[in-house]
Amino acid sequence: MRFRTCTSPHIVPGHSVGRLMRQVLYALVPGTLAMTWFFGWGVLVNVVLSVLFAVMFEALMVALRRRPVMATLGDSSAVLAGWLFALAVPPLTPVWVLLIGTAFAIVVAKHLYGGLGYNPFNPAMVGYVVVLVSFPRELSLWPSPEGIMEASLTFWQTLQTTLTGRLPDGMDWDAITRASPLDMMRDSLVAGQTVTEVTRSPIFGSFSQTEWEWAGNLFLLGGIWLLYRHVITWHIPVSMLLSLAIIAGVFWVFDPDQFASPAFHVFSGAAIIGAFFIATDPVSAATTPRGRILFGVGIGILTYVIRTWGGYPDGVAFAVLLMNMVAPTLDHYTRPRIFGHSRDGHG
Amino acid sequence: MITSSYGDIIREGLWTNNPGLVQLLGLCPLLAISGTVVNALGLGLATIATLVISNTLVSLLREHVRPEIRIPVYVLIIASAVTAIELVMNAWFHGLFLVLGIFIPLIVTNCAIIGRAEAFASRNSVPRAALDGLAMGVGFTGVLVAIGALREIVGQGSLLDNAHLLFGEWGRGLRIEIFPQEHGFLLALLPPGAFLAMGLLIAVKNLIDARLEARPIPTATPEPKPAQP
Amino acid sequence: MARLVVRDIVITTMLLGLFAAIGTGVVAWVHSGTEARIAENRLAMTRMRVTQVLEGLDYDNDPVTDHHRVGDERLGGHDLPVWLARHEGEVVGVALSAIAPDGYSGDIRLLVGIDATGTLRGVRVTGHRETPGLGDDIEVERSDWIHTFRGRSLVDPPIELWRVRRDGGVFDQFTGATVTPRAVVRAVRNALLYFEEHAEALLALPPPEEDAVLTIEPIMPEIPDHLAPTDPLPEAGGAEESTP
Amino acid sequence: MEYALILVSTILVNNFVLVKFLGLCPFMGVSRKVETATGMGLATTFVLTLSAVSSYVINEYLLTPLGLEYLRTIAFILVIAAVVQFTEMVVHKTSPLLYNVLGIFLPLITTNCAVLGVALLNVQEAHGFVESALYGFGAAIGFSIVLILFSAIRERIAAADVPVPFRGSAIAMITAGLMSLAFMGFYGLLRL
Amino acid sequence: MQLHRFHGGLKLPDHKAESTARPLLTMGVPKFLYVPLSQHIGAQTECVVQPGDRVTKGQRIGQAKDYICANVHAPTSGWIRGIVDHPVPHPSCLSAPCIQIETDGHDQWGEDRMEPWPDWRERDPRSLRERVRDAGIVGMGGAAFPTAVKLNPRPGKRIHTLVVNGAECEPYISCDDMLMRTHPAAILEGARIVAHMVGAQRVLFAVEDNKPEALRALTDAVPGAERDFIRVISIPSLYPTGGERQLIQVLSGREVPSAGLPADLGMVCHNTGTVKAIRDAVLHGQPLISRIVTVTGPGIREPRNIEALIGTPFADLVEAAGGYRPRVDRLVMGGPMMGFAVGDDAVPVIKGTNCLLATRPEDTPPPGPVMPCIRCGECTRVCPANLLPQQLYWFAKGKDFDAIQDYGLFDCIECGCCAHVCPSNIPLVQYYRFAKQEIWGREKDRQKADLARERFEFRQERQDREEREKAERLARKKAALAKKDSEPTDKKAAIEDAIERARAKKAAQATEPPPDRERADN
Amino acid sequence: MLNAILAIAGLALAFGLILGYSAQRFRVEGDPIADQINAMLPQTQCGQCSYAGCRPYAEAIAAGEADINRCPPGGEATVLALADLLGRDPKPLEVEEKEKAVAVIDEQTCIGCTLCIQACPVDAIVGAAKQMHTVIEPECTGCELCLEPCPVDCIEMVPLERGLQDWRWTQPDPSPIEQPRAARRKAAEARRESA
Ligand SMILES: Cc1cc2nc3c(=O)[nH]c(=O)nc-3n(C[C@H](O)[C@H](O)[C@H](O)COP(=O)(O)O)c2cc1C
Ligand SMILES: Cc1cc2nc3c(=O)[nH]c(=O)nc-3n(C[C@H](O)[C@H](O)[C@H](O)COP(=O)(O)O)c2cc1C
Ligand SMILES: Cc1cc2nc3c(=O)[nH]c(=O)nc-3n(C[C@H](O)[C@H](O)[C@H](O)COP(=O)(O)O)c2cc1C
Ligand SMILES: Cc1cc2nc3c(=O)[nH]c(=O)nc-3n(C[C@H](O)[C@H](O)[C@H](O)CO)c2cc1C
Ligand code: SF4
Ligand code: SF4
Ligand code: SF4
Ligand code: SF4
Ligand code: FES
Repeated sequence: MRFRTCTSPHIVPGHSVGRLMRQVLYALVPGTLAMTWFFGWGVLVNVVLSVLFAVMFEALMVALRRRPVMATLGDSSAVLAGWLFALAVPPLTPVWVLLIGTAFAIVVAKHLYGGLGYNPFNPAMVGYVVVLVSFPRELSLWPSPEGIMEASLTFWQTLQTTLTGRLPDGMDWDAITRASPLDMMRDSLVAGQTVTEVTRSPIFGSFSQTEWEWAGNLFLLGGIWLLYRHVITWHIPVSMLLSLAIIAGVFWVFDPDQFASPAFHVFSGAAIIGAFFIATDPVSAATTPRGRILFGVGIGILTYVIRTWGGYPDGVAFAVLLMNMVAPTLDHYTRPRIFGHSRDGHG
Repeated sequence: MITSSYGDIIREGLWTNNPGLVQLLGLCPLLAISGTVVNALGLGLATIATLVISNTLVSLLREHVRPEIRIPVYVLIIASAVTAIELVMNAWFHGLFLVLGIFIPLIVTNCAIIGRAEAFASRNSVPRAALDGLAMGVGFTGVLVAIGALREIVGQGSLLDNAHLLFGEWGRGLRIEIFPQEHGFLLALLPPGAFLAMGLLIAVKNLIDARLEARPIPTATPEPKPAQP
Repeated sequence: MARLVVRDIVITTMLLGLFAAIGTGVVAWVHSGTEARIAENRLAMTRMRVTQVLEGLDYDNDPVTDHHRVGDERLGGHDLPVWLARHEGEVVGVALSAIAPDGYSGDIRLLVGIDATGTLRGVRVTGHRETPGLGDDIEVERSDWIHTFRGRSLVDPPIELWRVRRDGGVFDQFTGATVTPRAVVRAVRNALLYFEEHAEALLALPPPEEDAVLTIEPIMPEIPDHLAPTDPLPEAGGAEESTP
Repeated sequence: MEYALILVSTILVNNFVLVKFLGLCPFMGVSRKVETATGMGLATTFVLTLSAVSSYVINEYLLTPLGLEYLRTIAFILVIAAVVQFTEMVVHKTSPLLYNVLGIFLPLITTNCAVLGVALLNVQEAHGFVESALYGFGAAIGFSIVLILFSAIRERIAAADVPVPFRGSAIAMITAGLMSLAFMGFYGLLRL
Repeated sequence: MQLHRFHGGLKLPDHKAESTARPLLTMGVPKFLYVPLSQHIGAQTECVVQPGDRVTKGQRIGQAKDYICANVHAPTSGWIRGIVDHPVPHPSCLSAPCIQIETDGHDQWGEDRMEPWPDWRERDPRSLRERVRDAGIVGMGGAAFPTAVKLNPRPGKRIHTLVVNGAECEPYISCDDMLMRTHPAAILEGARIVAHMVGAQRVLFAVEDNKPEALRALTDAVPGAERDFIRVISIPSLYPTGGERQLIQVLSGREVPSAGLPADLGMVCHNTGTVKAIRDAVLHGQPLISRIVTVTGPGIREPRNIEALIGTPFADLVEAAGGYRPRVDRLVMGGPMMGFAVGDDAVPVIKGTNCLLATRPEDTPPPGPVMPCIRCGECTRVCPANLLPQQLYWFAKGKDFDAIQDYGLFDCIECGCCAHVCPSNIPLVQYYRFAKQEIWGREKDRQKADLARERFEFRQERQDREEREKAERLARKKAALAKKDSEPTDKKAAIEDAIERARAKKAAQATEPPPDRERADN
Repeated sequence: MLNAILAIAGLALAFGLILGYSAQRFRVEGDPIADQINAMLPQTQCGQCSYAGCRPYAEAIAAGEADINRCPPGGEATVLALADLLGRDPKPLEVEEKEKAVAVIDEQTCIGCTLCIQACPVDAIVGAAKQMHTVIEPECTGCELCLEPCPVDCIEMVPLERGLQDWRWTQPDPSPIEQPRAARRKAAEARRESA
């Protein structure tokens, strides 16, 4: 009797890249819904459009390279990249900004390197940074959270705004947008106010009370679920948040008027979603355990530096890209000690 | 070294061994000064002049230079040529001179120039060397202008902006507006845009080469040179 | 150790020296032919800028050769150059350098042209690091916003309205960017205040001595400072002077 | 503090390669392997610092007193070429080991724009002696760091499934572009 | 006893109960046996019988001709029918020389049977080792490395501990379990013999805690007085805790150096089956001619352990285990993690065959499509050698063989943990096997190239010399035979030269005219 | 102007002196690169690279005159190794890699002309005039240089036999999503055929 030959192992564990990615997508749902609740339909419109574009570009590139389109789309990584990109840009971002951002994310950052698994840089963050430096005006218009917004947009108005890039008649950007807490902190500190003065503004609240922080908490929940499901390991999120908190704490203790508190840094902007969903992108992060810790620490510190002294209010995206750049070198120098080798790495 | 025909020299400089796209030399000005077509053209012309002068002189003097001072002598020749050109530009194209800034003196270290002096001019006769300088220079300028055009169009929606810096007052009329500046894609003008444009251009060249090669007529491709002198 | 052949060394040395001498000779010759024009070019650039901010003013001197250095809190710096425009010896306008310290990303440098009555003749941004595409609309090349200062003075609008609209003033901010215009408006206002306080002294500044030629070394833009800088005006403190 | 700022500025904010566009040819040319990149970085650091200092001396004590500023380019490049060639000869003879590590890169350094660039920028920014040396050193460190990071990325890309027209230098350029994009994050840092 | 743990590892469902539920079965003698000449690591043995010879049970039919090699014996009595190329258990599915024996059913020992040594304690270790070598014993834990080599003392290394490896960590396999349950005393006796041979003061008998019966049987079999000498240790079940290096780390907390052997730590490790085989050889003079094989898997009707003669075709074993279930499409020799699929069930049992695993498509559905590595690091987490499997894969794929060695390719024990957890379904281990062999191959090529260069340079030198000599000779000739005018053509000259040279070498040859071209043209 | 010339020429003189002196003081001979390259070539000495053997080819590469992808016996491995050494981009081999083979002389036909002996660059053929010749298999590099001179065409290249001992694992196929459609189809066909 003859048999099929194939290589070991001969038991099938039943996991796949697609499943991994879909778990990350599930984990994003609560946070995304919370953001929609607080910032209006724009969030959802962003997500849907960006995912659509991302999948479209992915299919286009794969088809251009004469590779199997459906098999590639099945891994859901384009959906994830599109989704994360959408969460990074403000709601009500014009559709062409979404288009350009996803194009850079999927075409340039991902497929020019060969697609899934080969990109040295985080695609979603490349897309976001490209639009951020190219269209800073559109990217700095964050609608005020619903609670303190003077006017709110219906779903159709939101869609219309996104598609045309113009607000419905009678509305004014200056009326519905407002600097995000990080922006506000930065602007006001530049203008000579102290941290305490800034935090008296209505969008600031103590721990977990404002909308921003609620969204952050729900992303945190998703992140913890991912940890529990072994989709991500603790190294990056923990080291990133810890280092951010520590460096913020040091400066804060040093001068609480000039430097915001660690809690503020950890819970505003993209810190939480960055720690659990973005910095953990396995493809572009470091891959050795020690490398991952250093990777997280690097992101934490760079985020703080860019937020505090840099030209852009939130540093997470840049910090992630900068550390992506360092990741291969980190991997090179943080190889674990191989079994049976002495400490210096040679047996 | 096998002496190549004049046709080969031209083809090499313009395409097969283009200093910018193939040898990857002279990248600094190529990326720094390609924000607009006019800047690109200005620097390109200065580079062509330097290349022709330095190639000619190096070829003239090639027998008299000893190895231990070869590089200093070439560098001296190039530096003198560049300084002279710099002074002339400062006097007659002052606006452009200011825009190009440090990159005019830096033509001295444009690797393409010393590379040609070493690799070609020091082994070939004067007319060949001069032609090679011209071809390489034009090839270089071509790439420079191509990137300049790409970045200018995408970045600020115009072509030949500020042409007066190069052509005098009548040049102001040369500006072509494709779309209003505020719709420009800023990335193209920023440093990353320069790299991306260059990468794109190289890919396009590779694509064209692949197409040419796929054509049935077998064309003898000359030996590609190593990327570094 | 190899035996040294002195002859070879001498030949090497002489050859290099010879090439250097010839090369330098050629360059020196070109230099002598271009020197005058280059000097003139330098003045012309500065002159152009000063002329722009003193637009419409009737003066008969060459402001470029008629400059002083001043410093004050209100101007945001010390040892800043000021150029004077004179009509028949009387100062009719000044081009003040001013620095707005509270831009979004650091200092914004301005050249503020004020005539003898305290009215703005023109304002230009000569250096900044604001966000490209957002804060840089203060450049004259990118938008007309900077022209809104022309003809304004401390009474037009009244001093409490010298703010951006969002802060209750009359000047436009840019959508999504308030910080930059706010800083510029404040700096221009401060320059006007400075002029008001020091008008007498400024208007009485003496004309330059006969041979006081201003040679400002043009700053070579380091790199296209993200957007190729088109402003060759010397920054305060960076200028070199040979005036005594 | 001021010296620290010079270092931070040259290494990160105004990185010579990614922001100022200087020294790109060796950046693209010698970045295929981490080891070679490290060698190049070391060699450049040595030469760059040395030539920054020597051109400062030449400028301060020869050119300026004689009013020969317009000859800067010639004088500087002469200094650089001589320093490089001399270093090469000495290293070649005295330490074959070091030569194997660094020597082959030395000739490339003459034509590294960053070296002449540093000399010229030092003059332009009116740096003093220590500042000049630090500026040169910082620039070289910034150059070396990105060179090594870049080479590690390129080693990884070498096994990637890059579309054919982009293989080789095209994807390297794109990568440099994305690195430069990441460096935009430092834009506006140090409000100088 | 304080246990330690090694990095990584996997908890796998053990699937051992299927085969241990039925008692051990001793198979009858099949009609034909195919005994491969190469069943172990090392050189092939030399066949010492002729077709048509009659052989008796235990007769040596294959002779080791190298240090790392093992004798082969006739598993039963019968006639040699040929030295044939027969499929062998090997991942290549290739055939290899096998001795085909037609059995006579008498199972008769010959006179040359080795003498039993019940008095082994009186014998010196040297002669005992000789016995092990004669008996053709190889490691039965999977690697099939000649045991005598492992037992040889290494200069400067004193062995203080013998580790008997009863971990049997791979799922499905239960042959050692069965052996321990049924023959605990024999195994312990074997352990005493080996300890005596290597001079160990301590025997650590490690058994995974998922085999309580075996543990109990062994513990009960150790006499109270020996409790300090032989310690039966229950270790946590974690794949691949049975790997030699992992096991030693679990027991001692120390790591066997990368390029070293357990002997560097004063330890030596043997499989239970090996130890039992040594005991049989010493006490009964029985060479290694049979072994226990687990026949199991969802594709087998009655999974069980079978004691079978070496050379028994797999098909016969399956038959004895109730035959295949329908739709079986994969037959694996070894466990599911490290075993390889064979292409044909005609292949015979060899000394290293511990398990036959038959599966159907529904048990091992083809894994999802292979995707690119997403660097998730799962493989790193489970790798017992603490390697970076994803980097190894990356380099193997890019054929960067310097880097891959730098990253420790040769420390990989091919346990398959990494491939098992990879969400991208990359056949990682196969990449490593490929890379290892490619590196060995290249090393060989390089040696060959060096040899060629030497020969080439030597030849050039010789030619130069001859050229010179010829020139001189020609000058002399010309002077002497100036009257001859006909100039030889180039070709002729060349041939003449050759002949000349040949003559120079072999002076005995007579001068002949060049060979007849006409004849050559036909 | 005189100032200028004197200053720069003086500088140049100083450097010239230093360089001229050190050029002699620190002279080194030899070209280690060519040696390193030669060590990487397979030493088949077949001349398929269009050079007269491996060493000349190595020298040509070192001088920058030849590309690194011209040695078919070395195959992809050599190209990669050379690319690594020289820091160039690896390129596909100019000619296809051949299966490793050795020459076998048909001893019945051989007339003993010794022509092949002279052609063999590594002295892998033995025999004497008018006697049949044989190839020493382990020493044959498979260069095929002996085929052409044989007047009776009695030499044949026989692929090296691959027994169990020489059997090697192959590199697994790349992921199907990394293969263009055409390649996938071909692979599927090959699989079907082998099944
Ligand atoms: C990337 C980025 C760059 C910015 N750059 C500037 C700038 O250069 N100038 C400025 O006034 N505001 C800039 N802002 C916006 C400020 O953070 C702040 O939101 C704004 O000035 C507040 O004005 P608003 O109240 O009109 O929104 C930037 C915002 C972002 C996100
Ligand atoms: C190539 C090779 C050489 C070996 N040489 C020796 C040796 O000289 N002495 C020794 O005691 N064991 C030697 N061994 C045996 C190993 O130590 C080990 O016991 C054997 O490979 C089985 O281990 P495993 O099944 O864990 O892989 C060798 C193994 C191999 C594969
Ligand atoms: C991953 C792996 C798992 C192994 N598992 C076992 C095992 O469960 N039982 C065993 O006896 N040998 C196992 N071995 C083989 C041992 O490493 C070692 O070779 C053996 O115990 C040495 O004894 P032997 O020479 O008598 O076979 C395994 C080897 C590897 C590489
Ligand atoms: C935990 C996790 C986090 C991820 N984060 C990102 C991300 O931040 N950006 C992104 O583009 N893709 C992300 N991905 C998806 C995927 O890895 C990514 O598209 C690849 O970089 C494409 O090659 C993530 C995937 C996982 C499993
Ligand atoms: S488990 Fe697979 S996908 Fe994950 S890092 Fe390892 S090889 Fe890559
Ligand atoms: S097969 Fe090798 S690399 Fe993979 S887990 Fe086992 S030891 Fe590690
Ligand atoms: S092709 Fe290769 S093996 Fe043949 S001679 Fe040239 S270098 Fe040697
Ligand atoms: S026998 Fe023939 S093929 Fe073999 S090395 Fe000699 S000449 Fe080459
Ligand atoms: S042009 Fe700058 S290094 Fe070559």
